[in-house]
Amino acid sequence: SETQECVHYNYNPNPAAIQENRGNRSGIETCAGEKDKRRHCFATWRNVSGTVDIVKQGCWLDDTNCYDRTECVETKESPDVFFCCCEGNMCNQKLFYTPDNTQAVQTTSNPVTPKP
Amino acid sequence: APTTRGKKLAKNPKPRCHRKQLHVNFKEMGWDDWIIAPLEYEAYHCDGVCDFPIRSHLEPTNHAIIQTLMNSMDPDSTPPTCCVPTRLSPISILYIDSANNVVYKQYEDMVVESCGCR
Amino acid sequence: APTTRGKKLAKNPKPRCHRKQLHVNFKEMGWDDWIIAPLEYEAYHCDGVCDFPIRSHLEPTNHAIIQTLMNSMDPDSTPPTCCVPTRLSPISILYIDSANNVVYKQYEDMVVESCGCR
Amino acid sequence: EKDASGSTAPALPQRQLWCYCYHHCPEDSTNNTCRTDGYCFTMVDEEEGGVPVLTSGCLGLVGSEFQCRDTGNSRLRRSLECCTDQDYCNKDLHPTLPPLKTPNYADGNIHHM
Repeated sequence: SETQECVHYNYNPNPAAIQENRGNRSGIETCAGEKDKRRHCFATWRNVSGTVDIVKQGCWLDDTNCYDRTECVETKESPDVFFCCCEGNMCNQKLFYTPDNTQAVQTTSNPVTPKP
Repeated sequence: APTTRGKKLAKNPKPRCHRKQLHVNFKEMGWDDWIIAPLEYEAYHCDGVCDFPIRSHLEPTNHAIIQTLMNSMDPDSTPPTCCVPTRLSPISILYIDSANNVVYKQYEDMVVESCGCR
Repeated sequence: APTTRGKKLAKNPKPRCHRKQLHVNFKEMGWDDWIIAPLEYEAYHCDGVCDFPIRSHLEPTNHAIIQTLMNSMDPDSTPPTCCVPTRLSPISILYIDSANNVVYKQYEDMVVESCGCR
Repeated sequence: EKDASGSTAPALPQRQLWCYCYHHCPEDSTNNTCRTDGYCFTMVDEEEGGVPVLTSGCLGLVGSEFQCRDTGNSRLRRSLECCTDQDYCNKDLHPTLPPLKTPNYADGNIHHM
């Protein structure tokens, strides 16, 4: 499915940025890219003692690792920084964490917290 | 009658300038300590001979045409032109910078889209 | 202690990517029947190896840098990048066209101004 | 490079930096110097014969993340260091060759003839 738009989020704790009203920004990003290229959405987050802090969400350029993924799923086992990418408008709204060796898929509108 | 130079008749074993696969694995390069994604991608590369006449899809410059002609006149004094990328495209990379920030960047000219003789 | 690599110490006989002379003689090419002037000019060409690290004056693309790194990891699987013209300039040519008119034209990309690894 | 991160990307060196250059300097270089929008470097590498050789010069900003990090898996031993804090900063760089990689004997069974 064609990707034109993605959730956009950029966590920016920098005090100066907050002052200049460039703190955390969220919205919808329209994906640009060359015509014969596929486009994707991505999300990246950290797990800080059990709670999930989204760091960035947005558009991602043509990448075979993201082909035909309708859901945004991180499959690596406990990475320092979680990452997922997918295809389809706003597919980076819901995030999933399903380490390779487990089958369970937990979905939530907020980023998933790894199963205890 | 002149033979049409089909693939099997070609005296020149090396194929003409074209795009070939080049799989880049950042993990094998030891860069998975700073690159979050992607850990691998298809970059392609260009390989093959540039002989006379240089076909239009290889987009030769005037200089490349002149050099190819001179190479065909005297290969010892003038080298052939070289098969190189003529069009490239960017990829997205997410990485951790020296201040431990997560940074998204579009890196230009990372994937070969087409090759030519220059 | 490591030796500082002077020319005579260099084991690598082939010099690195640089611009070399290439004198073009239209008369020898048999073109003096249509080209009035110039009958010869200095076109230069690029020659030499592109090895790691690719210096800034060779203006490598990101792809060229990645390919060079992969070549240094496994020269058999990945070829080195190639030394090719990165900047070219035009020359003026006066010639007689098929209708026997004298024509002045600026031919683009006829002289190599600088070389790089691509 | 389009940096659409919006996060505080590290200060990129914008000015032109002078570097000390030894071996394969630009053709228009004067008294072993070169200039770049990126980084100075010094590298020690081991040629085919095993003799360590020192070279230095200028690296452009494009691709400096890749070249300055280098890869630890090159076939020939080498060590490259970059700097950008001041002109000619690569004069103070003294990289040393990494230790020889001991070949790993994958085949654990020792065959007694």
